[in-house]
Amino acid sequence: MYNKGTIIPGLMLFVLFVTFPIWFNVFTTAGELPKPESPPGGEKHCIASAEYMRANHMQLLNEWRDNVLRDGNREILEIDGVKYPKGLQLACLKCHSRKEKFCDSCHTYAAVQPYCWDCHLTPKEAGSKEATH
Amino acid sequence: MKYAFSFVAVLALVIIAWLGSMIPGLQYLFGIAIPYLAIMIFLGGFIYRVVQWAKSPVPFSIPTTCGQGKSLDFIKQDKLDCPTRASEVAARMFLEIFAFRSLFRNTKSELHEGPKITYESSRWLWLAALLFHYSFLIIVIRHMRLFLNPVPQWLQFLGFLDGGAMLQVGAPLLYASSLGLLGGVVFLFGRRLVNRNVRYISLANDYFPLFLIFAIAVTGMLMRYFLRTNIDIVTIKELLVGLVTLHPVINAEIGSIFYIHVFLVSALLVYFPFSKLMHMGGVFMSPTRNMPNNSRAKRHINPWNDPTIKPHSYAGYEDEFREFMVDAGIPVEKELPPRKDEE
Amino acid sequence: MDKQRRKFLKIAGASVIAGIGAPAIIKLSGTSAHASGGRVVPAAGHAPAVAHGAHGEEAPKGVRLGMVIDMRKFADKPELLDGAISACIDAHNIPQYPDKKNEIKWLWKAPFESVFTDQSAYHSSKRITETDFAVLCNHCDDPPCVRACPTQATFKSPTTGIVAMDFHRCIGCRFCMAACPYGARSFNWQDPRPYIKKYNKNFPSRMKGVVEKCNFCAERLALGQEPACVESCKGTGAITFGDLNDAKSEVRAILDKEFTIQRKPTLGTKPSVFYIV
Amino acid sequence: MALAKLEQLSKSVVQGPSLATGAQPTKDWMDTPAIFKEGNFAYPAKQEKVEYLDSQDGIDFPNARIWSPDEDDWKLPENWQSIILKGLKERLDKFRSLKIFMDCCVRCGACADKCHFFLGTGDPKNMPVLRAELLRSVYRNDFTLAGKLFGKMAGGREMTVGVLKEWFMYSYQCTECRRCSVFCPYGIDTAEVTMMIRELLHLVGIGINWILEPASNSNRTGNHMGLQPHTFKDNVDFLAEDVEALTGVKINHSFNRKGAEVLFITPSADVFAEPGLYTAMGYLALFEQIGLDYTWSTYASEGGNFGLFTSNELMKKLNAKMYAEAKRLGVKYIIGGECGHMWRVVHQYMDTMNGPADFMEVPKSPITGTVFENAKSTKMIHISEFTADLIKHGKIKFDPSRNANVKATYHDSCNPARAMGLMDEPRYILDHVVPGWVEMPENTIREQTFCCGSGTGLNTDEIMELRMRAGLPRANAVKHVIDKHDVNMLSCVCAIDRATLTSLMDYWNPGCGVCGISELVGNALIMDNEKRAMGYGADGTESELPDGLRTMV
Amino acid sequence: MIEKTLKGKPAYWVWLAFLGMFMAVGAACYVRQYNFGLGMTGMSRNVSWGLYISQFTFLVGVAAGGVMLVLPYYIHNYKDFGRITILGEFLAIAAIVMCLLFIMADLGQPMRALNVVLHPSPHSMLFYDAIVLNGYLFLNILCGWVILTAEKKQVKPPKWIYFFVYLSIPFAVSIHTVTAMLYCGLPGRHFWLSAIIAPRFLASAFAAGPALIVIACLVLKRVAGFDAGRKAMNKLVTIIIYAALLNMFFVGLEFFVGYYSNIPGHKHALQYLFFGLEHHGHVYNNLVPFMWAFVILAFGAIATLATPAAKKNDFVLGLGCVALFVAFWLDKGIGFVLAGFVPNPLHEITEYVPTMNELGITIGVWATGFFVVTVLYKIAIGVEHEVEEC
Repeated sequence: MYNKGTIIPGLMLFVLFVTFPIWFNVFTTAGELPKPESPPGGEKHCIASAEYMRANHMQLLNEWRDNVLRDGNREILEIDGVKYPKGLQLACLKCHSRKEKFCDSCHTYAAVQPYCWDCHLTPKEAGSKEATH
Repeated sequence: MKYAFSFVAVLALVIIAWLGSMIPGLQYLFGIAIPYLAIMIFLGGFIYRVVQWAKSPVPFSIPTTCGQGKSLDFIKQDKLDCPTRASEVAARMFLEIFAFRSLFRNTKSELHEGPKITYESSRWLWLAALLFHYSFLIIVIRHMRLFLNPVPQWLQFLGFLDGGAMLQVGAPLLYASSLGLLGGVVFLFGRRLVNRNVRYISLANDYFPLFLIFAIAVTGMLMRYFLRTNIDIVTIKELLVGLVTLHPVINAEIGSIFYIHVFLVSALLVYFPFSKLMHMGGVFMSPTRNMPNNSRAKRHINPWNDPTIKPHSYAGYEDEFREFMVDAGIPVEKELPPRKDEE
Repeated sequence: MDKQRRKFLKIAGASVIAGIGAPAIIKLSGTSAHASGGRVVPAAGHAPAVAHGAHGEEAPKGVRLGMVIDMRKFADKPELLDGAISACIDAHNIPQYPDKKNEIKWLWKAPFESVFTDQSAYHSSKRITETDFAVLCNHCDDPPCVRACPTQATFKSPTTGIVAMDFHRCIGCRFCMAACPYGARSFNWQDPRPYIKKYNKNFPSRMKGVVEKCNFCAERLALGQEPACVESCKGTGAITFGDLNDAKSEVRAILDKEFTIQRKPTLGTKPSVFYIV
Repeated sequence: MALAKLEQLSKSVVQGPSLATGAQPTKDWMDTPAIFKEGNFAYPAKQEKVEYLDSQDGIDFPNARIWSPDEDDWKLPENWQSIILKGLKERLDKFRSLKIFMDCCVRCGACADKCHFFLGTGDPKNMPVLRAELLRSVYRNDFTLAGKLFGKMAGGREMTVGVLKEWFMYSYQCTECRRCSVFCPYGIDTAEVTMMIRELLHLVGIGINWILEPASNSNRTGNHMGLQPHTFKDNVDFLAEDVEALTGVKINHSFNRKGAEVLFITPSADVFAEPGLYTAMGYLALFEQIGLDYTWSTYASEGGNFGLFTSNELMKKLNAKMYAEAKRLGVKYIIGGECGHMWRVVHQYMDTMNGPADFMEVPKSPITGTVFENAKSTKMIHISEFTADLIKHGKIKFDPSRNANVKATYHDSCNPARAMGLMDEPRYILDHVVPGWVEMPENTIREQTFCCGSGTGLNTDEIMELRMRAGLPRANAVKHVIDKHDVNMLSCVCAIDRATLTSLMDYWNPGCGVCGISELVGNALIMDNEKRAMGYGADGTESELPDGLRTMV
Repeated sequence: MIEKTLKGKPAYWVWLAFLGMFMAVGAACYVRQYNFGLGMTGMSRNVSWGLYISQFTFLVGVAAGGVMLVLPYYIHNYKDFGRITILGEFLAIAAIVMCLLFIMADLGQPMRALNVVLHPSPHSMLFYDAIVLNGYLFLNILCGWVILTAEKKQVKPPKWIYFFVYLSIPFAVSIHTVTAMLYCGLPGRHFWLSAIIAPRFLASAFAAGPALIVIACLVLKRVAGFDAGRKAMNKLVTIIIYAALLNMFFVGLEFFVGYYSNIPGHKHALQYLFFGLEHHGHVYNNLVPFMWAFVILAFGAIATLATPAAKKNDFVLGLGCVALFVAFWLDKGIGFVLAGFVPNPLHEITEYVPTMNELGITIGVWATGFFVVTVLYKIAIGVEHEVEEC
């Protein structure tokens, strides 16, 4: 083999780059699997199955958003006797009242930064300015 | 019909993964075993190919000089196109690899009546190639968020730049790089069909990677935006982090589209070292680009130089022509033997 | 059921969802003209309402929510308007900036000469010149802001006639602000949250870079409540809210009875807010 | 075959159905055989020349025989396939460039319309990528996993006589000019591929006479022309006399003189054929004026090296004479004349093959004292470097008006431009020796220069139409400046160019001459004690002869 | 041809670096604005468009001005414009790039800009503006590039390109007409609600655009050895004078309508611009000096350009054109947009003063425009030189 001096370091760099995730996870304290907190209020049912919500909640919220804002379709869903007005703040956060322990746990894990929170208030935020008045 | 064959081949891969992933138990094959195998073949194959290349020496210094070389003080050297120092070579290689500088020079020739031949700059290929490769790179890096836990800050920022900063479209957000990759692949494929010259030289193994990468991009986008049944990013990341920490687990049902995507990527990884895709490694090792043009100033060594090859010797030459040389007054090493009649 | 709902049902499994569609009622105060079902139903079956002669409008179609503001009541009790404004602010998480530059206003006060720039205040009574008028989006029947918007982020709701904003789609070009002849629109020049005094946890705030304005409390209407300002003036008759296209509605009854004026009627925007001066 | 009339060829190039003019071939290239007709191939090497070369130490030219490309049976040795495959294997192991170039091509097509052969003939296999594919298809079939598994689907193809014939046809329709390499994103150099194919063909006794005969001449007599020492000397002497007749200055030159400071080597064409002669006269005048202590050699009387077009071993053997002679004569360094492929060999191969030349000194101009650091290992400098340095230091004086009847343009010869980086030195000289000169269009000069169309031993008359077609891009660029600026002289620094461009100009641009830079130097040079020959112009007034060095012959 | 931008004299690089510095400042300012919001600017609830949109409006005119070369050259076969038509087309490209950058800078949610395409709104003038601006940009790039390429190859341009050349003429008119329609279709903004806006925009565009081209030619003559020819210059000056006079005439008409009709709404903005507007005892007159400078410079420039000296003396010619360009910039690039917001719909007055950050972005965009035009002109001049020399 010729030009070992450049080719071997080059190959090593390449292998390091490709295997970056392996040694990254070796040298960092790998984070835990996210455990989204169940609703503190003990609610057991959501508007759809957990599997469905995990995969599709963002699209459902988008759909709701258009329903509510654009189509004026603000029907309140009633499922198993529980009423759910369409809306992130109105429906989801009522049960999942701790965004930090619910939404964020997975979003952080998967490095997703939804811009929902630019407008929508978490119960914690909402609470922060309730007491002052 | 070379592209039809490649298309069918990719389609077959999709169907294999689709059907396979639906057979209970085979998820482990498609989600764990094949990816492991693929990455090992990729790395092993890549190293093997590079080492194979490296086993052959570069016997001669053959840089393509694309500018004025270093000579006299008052002649300005083109340090990028005719480098003499290692740093200049590095700069040339950097621009070659990261800016596709040679392709930037591309021209298009036309024959006109006369005859008259004209040349115009033609940079669509350069642009599309940049778009394609950089989109691909960004996509690969971006996927690291699914392998790294915790996700480093810079990676999150990249995701933000790619997904949110440019276009806030849809949920989940549309990535600019997805569009870039698709656009690039479609252009490169269209070019193979439309450009006469390229169409004629294209082989099935030129179409295959294009279809494969197209299929990878499309399945990825389908999975992200449309076919979300059983696509829970947490489960998927759990599997992928498991893969890189060598404790792979599949804890929940994952949609077929994921297995198809992963299988296609595995196919690409396996295909890579044994195909023209190795240009990724080869571009670093092309002797016409990575050598300094200093062969008169510094002797380049050829390991198999054969010292036994000697010139037709001067002695032999003089022996043959000595008489004429002496007659013509050309100095000789050995004088002519005294002529017989003079004896 | 609309298509998306059906899709949703299909995905989630019908068994999970039961008894939908019950209680979303828009109950407009005093009337129940269209208070059934899950949505605001056009006032079908009613005889075409008498054209609001003075303003020469076309024969109405569908619902057109509107408002009559009786300034006489506010003149008598100025704190009533303050209450309405603060109810509005509380309901919608409207930030309160110290400087005029950044102001976000949905419902606010302004003098007669500012509100009715086409009317002369020359030698008007003190009651006119010294009373603060309530100003808000006119929810025009032919809104220039909707015409101007390049993304349909502001649009006229086909079911209620409300000129609504979709904050998610607004690109912040502020064309609507230039187009609105009533100065009813505000822009979020910065993140409003630090300036929101009190949060209504059932309503979002806005992000920087989008335009906002009065929405006739569409979110409250959906729950069968009255707009916040209307509710805060309840019983005084200062603000009457209802369907302008419904001949039997309370607003129409007042409009039939009283002399009302609209802001800048010459511009042809057909405001849905009427004032009794 | 008679050469087509200009009008016919002009039409054919632009309108003839070819890939370059927009006709898409219906048949796949793998299914299109090479068909040989009189006129589209160079004659095969004479048996005795091949046998002579085979008899020399260190080089192999087996399978000498009488054969002809236009016959079906090429009389190949029995085991020709295994010879070729073994040869390919050997070369893959010896040349990393070959491996890389076989593996990395993505067939992007950037090279396609860069080749002068493709532009002139429109033959798809003259696209550099496809020319390389001729070899690559065999490589893939026999040396790669994908090819072994998938064969034709992976672009592989078996080594057949048909393939061999294609190799012969298209490796001799490539002048190894490297223009494609400039544009290739991986720097794939078709010249390297062509060299390998030609080497492989020689293994089975396939070569052309126009290369092997000069090569064998060069080996035996020292130069391509086969000039024996006394003839060579006589020719130079004649040129010296001509210079004296023109300038009135006696030229002092010597041959095989031991102890000279400098050995001067130039392509033998310069002392033998027009218009190279005038360039040689330019050297003589220049060296005389500056009083250079130099000698010619009859043993190393050839700068050119047809081994470059044949095989590595032959190249090395022929080239070795230069250092051998320098050592024998005990010179301090070597100056090389104007030549293209000679300089590719000197610049990129000589030191590696036959160095180190530690018996010489780093070249240092005795006139200006400039040390040529760029040649400190090879110890050989280009006449243009040497002359430019003299001009820069004001050591020679010119009267550019002596070149008043010359309106020049400059042709970058492929090898100095793309394998050496010699571009601005000749231009610098031109700036000083002619009253004015112009550049050809920018896509046809410097690193993008077009080949004369007849390099690498293809300047043989039996393929004249092919040469004229291949030279068209160059000729066309010259025509552009002729039309626009009344150019009448195409200057260059290459002996093959001086020969081939003359034919090319006579065909495409009659009236345009070809010259070496040193000819223009000699013309304009003001010599000490000179007494220029005078003549009478059309108006009867006496003046210096307008044609300079050319007048006398 | 892009490669021509990579080789140049030191002065070229120094100039580009100089511009690059401002571009960097602009970019830094933009990052601040992006993070904080448009509150970084001097704009307010009442003056909701400021420097960005007014620069945009003016630059649309500069872009449209290029048609004053295209039209005579391609339709009337006026050969003297042969050498400079490409300059007009390339100037248009740079101007539109600046327009688009200013619009992006002005958006509250720039990352949603694509919504204009995703949710097309045929009733919005901004939608049409997006179409015609991008269309005109595309047409100029296409036509400029194809024709310059043909020139470089020294062959006739392909015939199909003339379709696009002719198409670019109505597009040039439409970019400025549609931009005028952004304003003149808004009820309740009296100053803008005038049918003369579009013609006035076009008139000022056809003066300011060519004036900039004349300036560019004079600069190129000094730094790049490119001579556009006196005849072409003089023809351009004639066009400029007529267009400038028309613009001044239209401005005068606005005064007539406002003051003769004596309708307050029609007078307010003019009053505010030229004399100061009194409201609740305070006189608002921020823009008065600018507007008088506009009037003086405009008439001064017209007079200067009309003198015989302008036909002979480059300095006088340049002075006249610079004065005219500045004058119309003051008019359209400052006064027109800002005055539309005074008084506001509630007849209150808020004055607008740009912030430093806003100025930084504005200068950055202008520098980008100059950068683009420099680079494009480098290509065009390079090709012209190449064609002449070899």
